[in-house]
Amino acid sequence: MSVELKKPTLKDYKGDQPTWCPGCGHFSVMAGLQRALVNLGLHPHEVIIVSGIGCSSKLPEYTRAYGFHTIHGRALPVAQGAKLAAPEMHVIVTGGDGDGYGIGAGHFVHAVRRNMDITYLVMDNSIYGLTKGQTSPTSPHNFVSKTTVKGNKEYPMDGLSIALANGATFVAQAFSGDVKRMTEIIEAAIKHKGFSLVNVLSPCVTYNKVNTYDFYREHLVDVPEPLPTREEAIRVVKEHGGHVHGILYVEKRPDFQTLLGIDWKMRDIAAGPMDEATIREIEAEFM
Amino acid sequence: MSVELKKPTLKDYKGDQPTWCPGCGHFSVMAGLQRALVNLGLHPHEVIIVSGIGCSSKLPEYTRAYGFHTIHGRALPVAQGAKLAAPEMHVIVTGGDGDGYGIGAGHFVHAVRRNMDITYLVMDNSIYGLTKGQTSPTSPHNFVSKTTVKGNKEYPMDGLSIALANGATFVAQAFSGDVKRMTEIIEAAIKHKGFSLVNVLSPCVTYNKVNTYDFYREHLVDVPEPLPTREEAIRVVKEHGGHVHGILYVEKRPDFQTLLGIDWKMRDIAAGPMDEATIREIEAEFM
Amino acid sequence: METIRTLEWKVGGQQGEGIDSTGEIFARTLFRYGYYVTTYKQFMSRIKGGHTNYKLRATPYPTQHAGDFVDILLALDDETIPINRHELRPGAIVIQEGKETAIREEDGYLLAVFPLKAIATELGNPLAKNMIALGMSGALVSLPVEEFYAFIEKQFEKKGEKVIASNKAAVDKGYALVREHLADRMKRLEPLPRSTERLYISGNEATAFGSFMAGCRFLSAYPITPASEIMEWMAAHLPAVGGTILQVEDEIAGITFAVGAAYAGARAMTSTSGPGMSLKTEALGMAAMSETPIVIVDSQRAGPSTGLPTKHEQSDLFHMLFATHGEIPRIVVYPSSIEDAFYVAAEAFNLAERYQTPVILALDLVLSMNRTTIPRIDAKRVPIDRGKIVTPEEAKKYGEFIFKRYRFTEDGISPRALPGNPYGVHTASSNEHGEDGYITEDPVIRTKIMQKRMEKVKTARLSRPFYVQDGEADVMLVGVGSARGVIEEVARRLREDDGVTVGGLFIQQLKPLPVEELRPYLAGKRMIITVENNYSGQLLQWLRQHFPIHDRSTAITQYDGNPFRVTRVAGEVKEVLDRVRRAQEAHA
Amino acid sequence: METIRTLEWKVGGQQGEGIDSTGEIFARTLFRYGYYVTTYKQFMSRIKGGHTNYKLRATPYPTQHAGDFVDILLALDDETIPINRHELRPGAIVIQEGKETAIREEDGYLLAVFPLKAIATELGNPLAKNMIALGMSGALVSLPVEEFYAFIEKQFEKKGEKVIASNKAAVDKGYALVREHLADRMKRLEPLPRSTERLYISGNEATAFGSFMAGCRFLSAYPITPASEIMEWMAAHLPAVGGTILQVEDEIAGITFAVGAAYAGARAMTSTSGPGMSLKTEALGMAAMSETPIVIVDSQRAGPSTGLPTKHEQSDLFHMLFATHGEIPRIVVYPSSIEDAFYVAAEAFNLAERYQTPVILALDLVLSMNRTTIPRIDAKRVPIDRGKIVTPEEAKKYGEFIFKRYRFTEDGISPRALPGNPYGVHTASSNEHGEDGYITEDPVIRTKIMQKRMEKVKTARLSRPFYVQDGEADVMLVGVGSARGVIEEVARRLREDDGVTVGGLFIQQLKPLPVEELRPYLAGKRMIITVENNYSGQLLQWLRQHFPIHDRSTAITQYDGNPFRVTRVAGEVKEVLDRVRRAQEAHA
Ligand SMILES: Cc1ncc(C[n+]2csc(CCOP(=O)(O)OP(=O)(O)O)c2C)c(N)n1
Ligand SMILES: Cc1ncc(C[n+]2csc(CCOP(=O)(O)OP(=O)(O)O)c2C)c(N)n1
Ligand code: SF4
Ligand code: SF4
Ligand SMILES: [Mg+2]
Ligand SMILES: [Mg+2]
Repeated sequence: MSVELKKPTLKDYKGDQPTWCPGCGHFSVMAGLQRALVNLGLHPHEVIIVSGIGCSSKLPEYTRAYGFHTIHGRALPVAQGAKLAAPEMHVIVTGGDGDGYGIGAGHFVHAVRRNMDITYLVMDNSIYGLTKGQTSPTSPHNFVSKTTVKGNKEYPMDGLSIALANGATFVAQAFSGDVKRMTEIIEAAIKHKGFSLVNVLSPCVTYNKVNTYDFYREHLVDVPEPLPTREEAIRVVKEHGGHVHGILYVEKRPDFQTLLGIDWKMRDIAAGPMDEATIREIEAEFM
Repeated sequence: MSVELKKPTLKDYKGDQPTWCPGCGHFSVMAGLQRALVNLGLHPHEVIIVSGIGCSSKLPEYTRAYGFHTIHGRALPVAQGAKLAAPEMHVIVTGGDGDGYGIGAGHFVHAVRRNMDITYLVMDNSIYGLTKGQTSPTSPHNFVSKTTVKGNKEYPMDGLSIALANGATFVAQAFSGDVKRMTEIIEAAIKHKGFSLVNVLSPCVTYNKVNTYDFYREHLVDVPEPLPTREEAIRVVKEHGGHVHGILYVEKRPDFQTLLGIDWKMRDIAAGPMDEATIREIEAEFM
Repeated sequence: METIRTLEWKVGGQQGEGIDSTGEIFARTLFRYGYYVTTYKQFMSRIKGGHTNYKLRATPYPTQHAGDFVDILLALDDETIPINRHELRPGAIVIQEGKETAIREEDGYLLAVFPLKAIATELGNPLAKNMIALGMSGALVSLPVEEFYAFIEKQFEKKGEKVIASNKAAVDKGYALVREHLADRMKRLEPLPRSTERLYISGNEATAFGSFMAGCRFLSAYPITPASEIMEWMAAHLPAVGGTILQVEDEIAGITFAVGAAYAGARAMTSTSGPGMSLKTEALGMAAMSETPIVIVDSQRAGPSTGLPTKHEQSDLFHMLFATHGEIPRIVVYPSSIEDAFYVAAEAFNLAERYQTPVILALDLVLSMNRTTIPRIDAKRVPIDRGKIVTPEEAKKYGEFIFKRYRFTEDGISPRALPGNPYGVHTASSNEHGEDGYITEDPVIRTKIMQKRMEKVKTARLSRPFYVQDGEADVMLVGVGSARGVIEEVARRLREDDGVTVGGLFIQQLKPLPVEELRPYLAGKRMIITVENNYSGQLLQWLRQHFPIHDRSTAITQYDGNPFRVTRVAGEVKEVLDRVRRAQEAHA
Repeated sequence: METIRTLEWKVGGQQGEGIDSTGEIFARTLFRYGYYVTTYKQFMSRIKGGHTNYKLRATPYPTQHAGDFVDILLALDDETIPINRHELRPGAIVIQEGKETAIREEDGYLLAVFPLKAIATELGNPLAKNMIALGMSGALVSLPVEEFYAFIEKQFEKKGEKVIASNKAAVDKGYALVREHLADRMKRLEPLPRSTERLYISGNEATAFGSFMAGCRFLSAYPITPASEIMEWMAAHLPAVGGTILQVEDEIAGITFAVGAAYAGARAMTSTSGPGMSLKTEALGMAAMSETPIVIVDSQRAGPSTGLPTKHEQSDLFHMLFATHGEIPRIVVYPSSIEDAFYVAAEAFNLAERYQTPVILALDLVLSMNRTTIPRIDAKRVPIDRGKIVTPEEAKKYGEFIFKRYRFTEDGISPRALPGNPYGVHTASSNEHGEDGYITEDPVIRTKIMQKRMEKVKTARLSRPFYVQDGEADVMLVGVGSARGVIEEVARRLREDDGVTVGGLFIQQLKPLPVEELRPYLAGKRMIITVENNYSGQLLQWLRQHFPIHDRSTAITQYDGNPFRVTRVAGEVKEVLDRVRRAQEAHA
């Protein structure tokens, strides 16, 4: 069927009415993502947005596109499965720090090394928002919440450095207080052919009184250009306690599907029985 | 009860008869561990060895000590729970590359940042041994097995670099072909107060024809002293494609339980009802 | 002035606008005034915005049901009236926030509109509008204003005199408004003898407190509604007694940390709701196979999958009874009241250690989050029995190089040595094993140790495995958890309004089901009606597995996320009874 | 020379010593010789060492049971005789590896000892000792030696002439040894017409092949015994047709990758065994809630927990039927033969897409790993029905900005748009949602969409939801999966030996259970006996939930890791029948 494709606009991407708290950083992430998609000339039906569970993970409900609001921590595997079946779609994964670095940490490290051509936006507010403010994997050391009454004795998870250490081909950090820069970063991430991680510092105005807009405005250090090596990128991240802003590292390398190198036909399943020759060939193995 | 404590010997640590294939690298890991425990003057009843499932994970059955042969991928959380309840015990975790870096990857990254005083020996043979030779997370790129018929298109998991990137306080790599060195490394790991990771290259002689003893003898590069920074350690690991041998990095920092700083009384549960004063105090909250 | 002895009251508004704390203040005030107070909150899975409401029922007798009706409704947003109107009792008063003061009769209720925010702003504290509405509530039932003062003084103690004074002023203003505009509608809530022998507590709090009292000193869990409060309560209380909680990376870690701690000798638990419960399925089997005692709380919410995270349901019964591959000894208990939540939780730890197996403690959102009034706890009812843990002396007697952790014994329960015991060295295992814990594939040992594990729990019993009410009735209403509150009210209503006596059976021990003890109340009855908040009638199906009651049993179900209204259930029960009677007459 | 028409043969030895391939060569040779061959392997959860054995039964008719007895036993290690002796048929021949040639009668069998390794070494190929033993096996039943030659030529084609020659020489030597030492014990296995219309195939292979034929093009899984072969078969075959498998990081990824692929439009599956099945519990709910069609294979092994990884059991029924929090529409199918595994697997994909929900396909270790002889597959029996997938034209007609993915329809099944369809844009969700997929907490919509989801599968049926054999008998033996093979043989034995006819009921569709269709075979019978490899009689419990047959039903169970012996089951059935008869007489 021929489809008249007008240039996509922001209006095309308007989904359900957001229920986020006024001022929540997640609004900006959504704005940045939608703007990036429009800038790239992509239509909603060419995009799949997959999320887990959390305030952040409601994004696919609020952005019109093919979407899957999955379960807590499993956005990455669902997204990768979708990408494998439909390589022509642009697959974006969104979700929170709890979703991605807490319960989802195992999938995260494997997605990184698998290097499929998808983009992962972690909407990192260093808190469990939807469950009302518990400590998260990225909450600072000594952070106080209902579950760490005397302060968090764990050290925060360093998703950026882990990704760099485990072979990620695109690693960046954006900030909800700077939608323009975020849009550029997300655009670059989507254009990158391979797994791209964008950790977005996205303040929770209701439950996190430490990692606020002001806090980040004060602490963020600009990284104007990607750094030359992974080690250098890790060094810079560590040096600034993770408070960096920009595209940290990019490597060009064939993505997973290119390497698999098969003739993708997963969705075209003929409605009739298989051809005789194939059947006979397989049957011969059992004779 | 007073217990006469003779100096522990290797005999004290003899458990069930191993069923590993002759020549399996896991024999050496067990030898190195038992020797280290004896050298440290620890008795079997002062040690808990926790494992997952795999050829490697059978180690606690073959080493007499308190042990828990848990389920696939969950050795680390069981071990951490045990350590929290019984801080005076020495807790060692053993298991395979599949167990620890595959299904267990999420627990791994969190155990690293939690920095509890336990020692984790990954018996890494870059293969799923017990299930008969499938590709593992540490199998080389393009590795051929029944599940990667045309070669593994993922890039291997870099457990050492991930641990370094996520704040591990002791990171080392040993080799089953050098039990003496391994024993020293394991001893240092156990003595380290905090989370210690020892990745042991432990060839599977039955299913992995690439990562063999000879391969490692040829490729391993010695790291005689711990490196000064995490970034430097990661650089060295990456430079040699992971084929390094020695203690890579050590950081002194209070472990999790010290930071929690509570007066540990989890196991002494009085057989009678609680004292009235505590009850009344709590009841007052509900009045 | 009419004197009343019960009150049903509700406040509705937008989430994040203090609706909850408004309700709590009134509830606690009435509680201290001598009433049995039961409350129920309705809220949405979002943080700010969206309608929420808080229902309260004050009665001179204990109950577990927050009531079907509303006498006074505070409507602090526009959605409150449309959403809650059907609950208004004829003659109810609705106080609504609006532009201008206006009092008018609506269809079946009196609507009193006040510009609460403006009035509060005038008083110098726009945040105090809820306090004005509270004052009005108190005035409408002639509650002495000092009752509020006492509360305010305690609540805002740390915030200083100014805050206290401004809140008192707001309450006063509420009283004044009523006297000015609604004097003719005032009633008098009869003062009752005050009691210091009661607690006002939620099911989650009772569960946590009971666990604490039973010596639980370790809890590892992952946040999830409606279970998070258990972990948070424990986080606040455990450190003082040398215990700790850990918020871990996921629910699998939640249960496996607990297994590790229990293996090492702590009384350990994990708490979660449905999605987490599903994730714990594999490790549940490990706990049972390795004979490690842990307690797992499932505070049920509406499923399936993420479902309705803040809504009520009782739909995890099947999962709790049957989930995990292979076959394990498991004990599933389900307190039928908030008071029982305390004692059942405490007992769960004894059962776990006595039978060396996981105990699943079921709750449901209503049971977890509702608060009610219960007698102060009786510490004598919480003895601690750690089961067959052996001392070094005892272990030494066996003289074994490898301690037989899975020793065959008469009752199937093996002596258990804790790590550190010099004579108890052994390996616990999730693989099939012999007495020494080492892997075996021998079919004879396998059969024997499987029997040992499965049969050891057969005699396990809570002190109250079930409650019966009017057990001689030939129609029994059966329920678990918060359904007891509904059934009790339904039975009361049927007796009072229709002169019909129906029995009530509230099962607290679901597995092993005390089949023989239950038989008298199920086997020969004319009709068994389960009352359950799920689609499939899971409790009914479970009973049918044990009793061939298929042709004289049915389920009244509801699965819209809300708890039952007594009116609806009573109506359906009457219909069933009519059907049965007609069928019998047709036969005769 | 006696002519025989059936043969039961076994080879035992240490793991890692080629026992498996020795068995396979003989099995395939007899298969090509015209026999129906069924095999069963027993092995341990370790790689090298430990006893393993390979059982083979060759019959002139199809069967699913590898037989209770052994006519010829090759004992290639010292454990073979003690472990397998009880299976020896009177007059059996045991060929044992030993120091010196010696033939002697033992208690009930003939023991023939040969220094096989020495003889092989003499022949210049010590590895060929198993080939000598095979040659002896062939000679003992007068199999023309050319049968082996043909096989060897094909098998070792790539290894070159020398290897072929040395293997032939070893077989020849075996023939010579028999002629020299055992000539008087030789029999003649009657030649049967050869057929090119049969396959010799395992249940795992049949399942994979069936899935492949049904258009499954994506499989994500994690290795686990006994399911790994399904993934490995697909790994070898899918790329050629533009599909792929992915060995992922764990079983949760296994199912969630498949859900993603299915959402995007591929026919997708995951395969696992018990521990993995438990891990998939949460995501199973997501697949159902989001109405995403996937197929999940559970090849059961002995549990609980890690249990006995290489042993047989049927103990995940409860888990498959009931696990996951909340309530979901699920279809659970369980092929009752290796042939059915092919067709049921193929149909599972149609059911999944037609009903837009997960289908669980149960297997058990015996069904998965045994090989048997089945007719060549009939491609016409594998039509592909992708259900209500809409084209862009169809989707456009709705003219919706947000496509109503969960549209209410008469049959409860909603049109489904695949990503890329320009008019089908929507969000799938694990949260409760309205027709448009967006979150809703509205109780009316919730009730309605819950009913839609749960009721849509009510009419789902496999083409063969069950098989009945002698359905008019008043005693029915009921089984699932590999139990069918046992029950068929038991019925045959009872008929032939005792003149008793018992019925057989082999249920292939466990959920939704076709209750009305099954009623004639269960409701009014004198006795229902389930035959199941688990402790609790899970199938019996499931039937009791639907039929009040409690007082005339029982289960014959075995849970030692091994499949049933026909002899034992036949004996127990007779005991039950006796008990029933005595009870009836006592009543009369
Ligand atoms: C398996 C499971 N566990 C727990 C939950 C409860 N839960 C919902 S959202 C959430 C965490 C949200 O935190 P994050 O991912 O950081 O997102 P945010 O709300 O902060 O944007 C949790 C624990 C769940 N839905 N499922
Ligand atoms: C949940 C679960 N999934 C899968 C398995 C099957 N399994 C057993 S061992 C193993 C992998 C073993 O590999 P590794 O951990 O590297 O240990 P190795 O045998 O190589 O020493 C797997 C997948 C299992 N027992 N449980
Ligand atoms: S709770 Fe926090 S993360 Fe959630 S919507 Fe509100 S501000 Fe955003
Ligand atoms: S299969 Fe490999 S890992 Fe397992 S015991 Fe044998 S050599 Fe060791
Ligand atoms: Mg967050
Ligand atoms: Mg391995």
